[in-house]
Amino acid sequence: MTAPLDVPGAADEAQPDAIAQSGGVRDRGRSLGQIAWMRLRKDKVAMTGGAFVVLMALVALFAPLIAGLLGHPPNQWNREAIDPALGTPIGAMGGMSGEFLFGVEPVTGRDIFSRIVYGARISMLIGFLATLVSVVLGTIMGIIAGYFGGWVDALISRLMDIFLAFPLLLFAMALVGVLPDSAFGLQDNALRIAILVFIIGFFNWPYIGRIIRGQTLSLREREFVEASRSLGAGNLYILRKELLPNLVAPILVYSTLLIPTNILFEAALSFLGVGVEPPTATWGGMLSEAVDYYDSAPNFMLAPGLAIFLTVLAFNLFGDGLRDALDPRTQS
Amino acid sequence: GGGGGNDDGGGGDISVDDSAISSIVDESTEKGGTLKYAHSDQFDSLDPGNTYYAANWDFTRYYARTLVTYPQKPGKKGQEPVPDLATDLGEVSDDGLTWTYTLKKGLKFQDGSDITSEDVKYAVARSNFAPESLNKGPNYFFQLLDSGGYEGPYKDDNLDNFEGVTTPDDRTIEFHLKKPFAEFDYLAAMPQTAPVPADADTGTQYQTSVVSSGPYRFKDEWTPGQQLTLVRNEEYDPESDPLTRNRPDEVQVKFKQEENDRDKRLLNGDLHVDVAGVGVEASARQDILRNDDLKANADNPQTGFLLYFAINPNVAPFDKKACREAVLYGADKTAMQGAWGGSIAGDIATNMLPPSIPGYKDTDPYGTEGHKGSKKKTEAALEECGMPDGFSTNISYRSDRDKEKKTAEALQQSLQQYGIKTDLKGYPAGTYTSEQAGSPEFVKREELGIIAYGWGADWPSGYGFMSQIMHGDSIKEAGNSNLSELDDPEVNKLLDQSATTEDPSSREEIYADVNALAMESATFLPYLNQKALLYRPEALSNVYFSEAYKMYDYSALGLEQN
Amino acid sequence: MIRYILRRLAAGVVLLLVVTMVVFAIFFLVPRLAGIDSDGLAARYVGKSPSPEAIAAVKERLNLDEPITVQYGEFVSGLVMGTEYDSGTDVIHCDAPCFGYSFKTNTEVWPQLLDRLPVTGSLAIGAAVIWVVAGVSIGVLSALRRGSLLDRAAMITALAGVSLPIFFTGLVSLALLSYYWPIFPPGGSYTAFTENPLAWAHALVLPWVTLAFLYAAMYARLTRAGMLDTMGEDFIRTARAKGLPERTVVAKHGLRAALTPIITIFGLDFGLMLGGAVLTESTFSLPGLGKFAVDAIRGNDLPVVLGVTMLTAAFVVICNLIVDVLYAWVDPRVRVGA
Amino acid sequence: MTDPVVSVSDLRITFPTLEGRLTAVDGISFEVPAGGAVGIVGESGSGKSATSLALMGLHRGTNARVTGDITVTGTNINAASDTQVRNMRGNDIAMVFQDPMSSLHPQYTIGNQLIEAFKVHRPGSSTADARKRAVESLDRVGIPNAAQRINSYPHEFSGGMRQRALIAMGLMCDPTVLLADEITTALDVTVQAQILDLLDDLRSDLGMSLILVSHDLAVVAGSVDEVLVMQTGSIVERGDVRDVLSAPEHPYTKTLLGAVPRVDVSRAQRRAQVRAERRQPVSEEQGEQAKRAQRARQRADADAEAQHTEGSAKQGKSDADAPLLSVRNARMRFKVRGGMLGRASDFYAVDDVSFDLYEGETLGIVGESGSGKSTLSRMITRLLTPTSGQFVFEGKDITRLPERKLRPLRGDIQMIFQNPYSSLNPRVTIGDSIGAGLRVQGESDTKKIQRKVQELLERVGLEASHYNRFPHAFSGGQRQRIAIARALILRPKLVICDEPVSALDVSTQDQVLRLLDELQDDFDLTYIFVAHDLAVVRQVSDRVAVMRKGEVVELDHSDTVYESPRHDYTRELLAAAPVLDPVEAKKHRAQRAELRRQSTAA
Ligand SMILES: Nc1ncnc2c1ncn2[C@@H]1O[C@H](COP(=O)(O)OP(=O)(O)OP(=O)(O)O)[C@@H](O)[C@H]1O
Ligand SMILES: Nc1ncnc2c1ncn2[C@@H]1O[C@H](COP(=O)(O)OP(=O)(O)OP(=O)(O)O)[C@@H](O)[C@H]1O
Ligand SMILES: [Mg+2]
Ligand SMILES: [Mg+2]
Repeated sequence: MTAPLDVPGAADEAQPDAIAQSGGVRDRGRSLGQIAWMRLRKDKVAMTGGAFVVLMALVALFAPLIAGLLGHPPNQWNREAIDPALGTPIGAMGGMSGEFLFGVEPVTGRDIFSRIVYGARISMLIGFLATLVSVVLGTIMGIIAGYFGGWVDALISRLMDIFLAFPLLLFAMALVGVLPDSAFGLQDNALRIAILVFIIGFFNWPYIGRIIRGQTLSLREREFVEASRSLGAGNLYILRKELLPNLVAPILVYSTLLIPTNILFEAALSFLGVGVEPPTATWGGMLSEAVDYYDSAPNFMLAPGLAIFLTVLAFNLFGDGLRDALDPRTQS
Repeated sequence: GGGGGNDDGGGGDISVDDSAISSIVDESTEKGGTLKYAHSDQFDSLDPGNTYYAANWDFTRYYARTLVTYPQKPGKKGQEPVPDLATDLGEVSDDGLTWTYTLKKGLKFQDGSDITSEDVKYAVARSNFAPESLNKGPNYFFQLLDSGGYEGPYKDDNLDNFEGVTTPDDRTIEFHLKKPFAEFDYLAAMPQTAPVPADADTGTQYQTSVVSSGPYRFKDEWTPGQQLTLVRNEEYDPESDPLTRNRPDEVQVKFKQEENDRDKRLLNGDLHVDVAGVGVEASARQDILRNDDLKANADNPQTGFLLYFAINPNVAPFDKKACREAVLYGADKTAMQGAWGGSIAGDIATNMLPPSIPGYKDTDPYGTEGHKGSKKKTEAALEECGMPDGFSTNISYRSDRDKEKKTAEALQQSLQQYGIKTDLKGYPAGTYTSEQAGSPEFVKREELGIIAYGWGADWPSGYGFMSQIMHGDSIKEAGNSNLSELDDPEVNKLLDQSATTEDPSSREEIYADVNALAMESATFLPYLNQKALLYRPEALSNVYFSEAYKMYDYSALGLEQN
Repeated sequence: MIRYILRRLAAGVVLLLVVTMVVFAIFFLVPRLAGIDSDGLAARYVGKSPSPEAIAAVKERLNLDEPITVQYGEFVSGLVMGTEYDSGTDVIHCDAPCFGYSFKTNTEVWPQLLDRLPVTGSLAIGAAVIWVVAGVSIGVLSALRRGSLLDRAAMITALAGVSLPIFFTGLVSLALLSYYWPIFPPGGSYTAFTENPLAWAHALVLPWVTLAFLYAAMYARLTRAGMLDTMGEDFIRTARAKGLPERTVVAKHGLRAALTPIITIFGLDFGLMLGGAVLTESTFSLPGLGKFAVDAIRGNDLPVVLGVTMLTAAFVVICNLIVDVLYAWVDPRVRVGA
Repeated sequence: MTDPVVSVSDLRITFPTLEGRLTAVDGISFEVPAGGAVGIVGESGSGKSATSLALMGLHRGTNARVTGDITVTGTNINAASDTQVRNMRGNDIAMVFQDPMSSLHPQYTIGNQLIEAFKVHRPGSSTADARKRAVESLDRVGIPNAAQRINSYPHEFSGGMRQRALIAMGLMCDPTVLLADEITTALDVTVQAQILDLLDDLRSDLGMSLILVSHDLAVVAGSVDEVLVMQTGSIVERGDVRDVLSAPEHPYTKTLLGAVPRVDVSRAQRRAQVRAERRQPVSEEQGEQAKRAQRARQRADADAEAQHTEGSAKQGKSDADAPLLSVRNARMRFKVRGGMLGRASDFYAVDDVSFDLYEGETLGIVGESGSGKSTLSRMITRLLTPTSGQFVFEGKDITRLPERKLRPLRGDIQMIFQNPYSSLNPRVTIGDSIGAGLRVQGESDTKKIQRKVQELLERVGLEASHYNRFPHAFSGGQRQRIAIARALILRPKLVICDEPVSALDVSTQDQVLRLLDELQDDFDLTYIFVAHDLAVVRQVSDRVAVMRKGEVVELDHSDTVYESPRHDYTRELLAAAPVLDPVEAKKHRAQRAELRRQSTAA
């Protein structure tokens, strides 16, 4: 039951002649990475996505600075911006103004801009770390399953099936509720984030695991593995030096495609109310609070919604571009 | 079509009609029609003996008559019990230990069989003495009745062993108390005294086929979660009833109606009543407050619910009174009111009794100007408590209650400026009282210094309101409601005393004193006397706000017949 | 073939058993490891302010004091043969398949699951039809007109589709098409098909489309990639060389090969969705399994969460089974191998 | 002479690529007379397939640009409408493709695919008719039990059967012209001969015209009247097949002919010829390469000298007559799952094989696909652990040596693999690939490794500066050189070459074979040379083993095997081998027909 996704690198040998003949002269001496980068650079859409990702990463990194320059502290209530009777922002467009770039939250009058900026931290942090967990776990399990085959493979594959048969979101929600409030020397949001990272990462590894397994399975049959063994190489050497370099491309591509999935997952959990503790701003959490004010303060809903959308889109665009760039089949 | 549309400026007049608070709107004697209720989730139980929600108590009056009940009158008069199944209010013995009721003649269940005193006894037995099965209702009878070691009808099917209630004859019921309790009639008004024929009882499943003693009965056997339909009970005799509660031909409840959707349908008349009775959500509130036509059909009564933060003196540094006072003085109550939705959502509370409860006095022991908190007083208190630069503590709240969460954030914000750093700790409402805030051990371990909570009276009296949250005896290991862990001998004594005081006005005095003492302890930060924004669609007749249930009196509702 | 199906069936049952074990462990073992004793666990089932008697009763009914293996055994036997939760004369019968008993609502879980299934089923089936039809046709068109304006537009829309959180698209569509312009009924207004098919469809249009948008996007991308691969295959050239009209080449030769792998993915997606489209149901307040579970989690009604999780897993396993069989049917190569 | 059925004039086909337009076919013209047979020959990439596709109008809708005139049975393909062209396909001109494995749709039965081909051109016909026709057609191409096999799926057919099925599909509508593009490349010699014979029969029976495309001159020799030789998109020589083969004019044709290995040339002859050529560089460019190799060789000789003196003491002790490798009763069993019941059954891929191999000699192993050649090779290198038997290398029993003890010995036995594309790791530089042997055997001095690798690179005819490149930057022939270098880095005594040249085209094949020959001399190597191509094996082997179904049916000096084969199977193989002389080829065909008649009679 391996996911029949189109995987870069799988068709490496599909058109060896075409590469050797048409691209051969030009590509002499360039590594595949360099070629990929050359291709990627030409892909304007992917580069835009990449640029946006970098921008968001910077925003997350320098959130205090940016919010300090352009907004108000993210958790500060600005009740002067709120109509005390209705609890809605004063002024048109949900209180958007030079002072509050994206307007203010109903009830509290908190600066939406600052909260978006700070929310980027949580989203990016959890997105990245959870992906790291998935990728590390998935790669190790996938490569072991694919390389050793037999009962090891059967065991790991069934394990992946089991993971895939679970309603992740429900499970994550239930687990967040079941776990204690402080553990592993962590507390509060640090613990929450750690738990979220772990859960999201842990439940997503089978996706990458299956891909890596499939790749390893086909790589294992390649003659260069036998060649390496006949030179006296051990399993570890083969795994590290022969297989892993071939898996870097899919790992990279699927990481960039998993990050947006994980960002969405975190947002969904926050939306369902099991994200980090308030008043820490998260995009999903903001969106869930905005539901009640869709007509009186549409900006409250649009700002986090678009933030999620654009960030995820940027990651996807970049990941797609990367896949194309690393895929030897895409020639033009 | 709407007036007052786009007044962005704020401060516009937002007061609503409110006429159903003080009078009966659209009084009429017409009968007929289908009255439609909506529930955003589902009833925890429709078993009159197994529920604790005011809405359910209000609603069960359709099919479960009790010994006494509340009259269909607006205002404070509606809080005074009147006999229902009983011929009169309870008759207390001289030692105050025996309360006696006599059933009216000719009362019948829906199957035509007679309602006997035995049925009432059985109802009390099952609802209070079998917590292994029916544990959702209050257990006042269990606490008060002198019942020996009776284990409930499911473990001991000989009802004679239940000595707390005796039935000398088919119409007489005697309650034997361990100690005097002056407000027993209020207990007799609880749905737990609605008669249940022993042979029809199916334990927890009884809610699917309650045997009616009132004007309506279940149309068919009911499955929880499915639509509930009540039809007229032919055996019901309106003559025996002090209330008029049989106006519509049919009563329907639809469950799992999404809140915003429910509100929309309420406003456009598709639905008649939100059965939970807590008012419309934010979005519909905006709609109503911006439209004069809608305002004319809206009421904004106090719900009798007092929202407060308990400050736990067992968590450092709140062991020092001055530190607690710093919080009381530092809190900006207007921000908290804002978090709940402004003045429509409630009036700022200044002490621990809701205004509708007898004994309420308008005092403000920790008052600050405009309720915004006082810099001077806070800093002085901090100085006194020995922490001039502030301290850190935690605020707990119910994570699935958005407004409570917002309020906690508001408190966090206002305390922050004085250096009082707080971390917010959210717990699921489902386990909040049973495991976290309601467990003193947990509170101490997790250092929950400030605990968000809210309280409403089980019956409209000072005792009904305060005993659970202020009496030292009510501190429990789990499921504790006395979150301040107040165990003041004076308070305990006064409360005990009130239970034996028969004169209502002297009871009121006692309640006022308890209130003052509780505030004095500086372990309560009351901030809001909650108000609900209720909407009554045009189609309804005989609408009024019941002070007993703190929502429209469902039993009185009728439909305009065109 | 029969043997193949039987083997897959056996594997499915084993998988389900393991799933029950894992679910069970999470709900009964993890809390214990986290330091909650059987009293605490029982208290969770009772709710509000539990009396010691109530806790004891729940403990008795759920055998919480027994070793976890015994509890698990009881649970599985309840699933297969039904069980009784008794305490005194108040006996609760729970017929097979007994998915547990919710002490919060005093009801068996299974009938409640059955009650919500039609909602989730309506949502899943309707959405699946839309997304498969839309996704596959867009994917095919894009692949055939690779590089064209249509291809670019479709793929950008597809990317947007997978990047938009469902709760956002759902909310925006509700705000616009239900509240601002009241074309569709607002969230939560589900009518059973048997009651009024028209109202049923009318209320489900927005959830269907919202949900289908996400999946259609994914399937369009998958189909496009698959089609691009297949249309480059030698057998397509052979088909053309036979003189077949392009329509036949695409539909009979290209599509069949391209869609085969998508069936597997569909099985998984659809199975999971039958167990509750959590976000969609929450956003549109549809009383389906997903919303049910979310509410149960919020209310700490663990038996319900357990029930939904199990049911979902069962759906996934069953759907996978069907898909495997289907796969063997559409791709003869699998029949011998596997 | 009648009108030509196909006439092509000034055909030019270009493809857009990253570097601009690539001209795959550069203004070629030719004609095919009715009932005539034309062969198109040229090395890989010379534009043969591009031309074939153009004849079918199959470049339509792709980014290829086709100019010039193509007329097939009176219709101008370039000018005709899509519908017209579609109607001609399969009807007037049918094409059989290069790769039988991938040219059939895996999800439809053979019958379905045949019937479809018929019905599309005979809209009125019933399914029963079409089915009858399909059975006939399958029968005609020699599929036994056609009426039943029509319901089989492609994967249930062997490669040869699939190729036949494809031909049957081409014949469904009795086309005027049949276009066969490298239809035998993937097949064994025996099957190849059968298919070619079949085409020949069909042509005379049905009066079709035939266009036979191949990179191997020997394949077309016996089957066509006229031959076109293509090089980089142009026709460099054309003419009657006999003339072209006996008196080639163009130098390219001559090289092509020269490179074709011949069964009838013995190893000694070949060696003599090669040595002579080695001393006398042919062209300027080749000269450069040869000079480089020369220099490298001298260095290597010096090295070897040094080693020799070191090792001579040890060598002196060993018995000169003792075999380097001795294999006794080797067997390899696989469990195969099959049948409806899915029960595993035993299957011997190598069955009781014994032989001795002496230092410095080359043992050739031939046999058709699946006969166990690769399995045997893997057993010798201990990539597979034999089920039973004994392998003694230099007097040491290595049959069951555990991996750890085996590791130091690994360097002595090396392997060169069949597929130069999959035997090199695409993500590892060739320098690292070659150096890996040194590294895993414990060498950690990167400088030293690099120096050794670069020396070796030069020795196999590449440049030291290639060290940091990735395999994708090399052609197939170059890659095989890299693979050879990797095998030699540990200075092995025994090198097993598992079909090292079968993936290469004739000219490259020739170069690689020469290199292997040189290296054997320079490094004192002992070879086991595995191939299915009889001619190649003969050229390099001292002794030859013929394998069939896991057994060695004949093992003798190569000249003996080729000139007086003892086993029937060997004779069959020899008869099937393509020969360059058309007259000879016709003779062989007759001989095969005779053999077949005998076997059917028996
Ligand atoms: N679709 C294409 N796009 C770009 N270049 C192509 C395409 N098809 C073929 N070519 C190039 O055109 C040239 C001729 O290819 P063609 O397939 O006709 O060679 P061939 O003679 O059939 O070779 P072989 O013996 O390997 O089959 C080659 O250089 C090839 O790389
Ligand atoms: N690991 C394996 N498991 C099962 N069968 C195998 C395995 N390896 C090889 N075989 C079978 O053993 C037989 C011999 O295979 P082998 O690869 O040795 O043939 P070969 O002579 O090298 O053929 P070719 O010329 O195609 O390379 C084949 O039928 C093959 O299918
Ligand atoms: Mg070709
Ligand atoms: Mg082989």
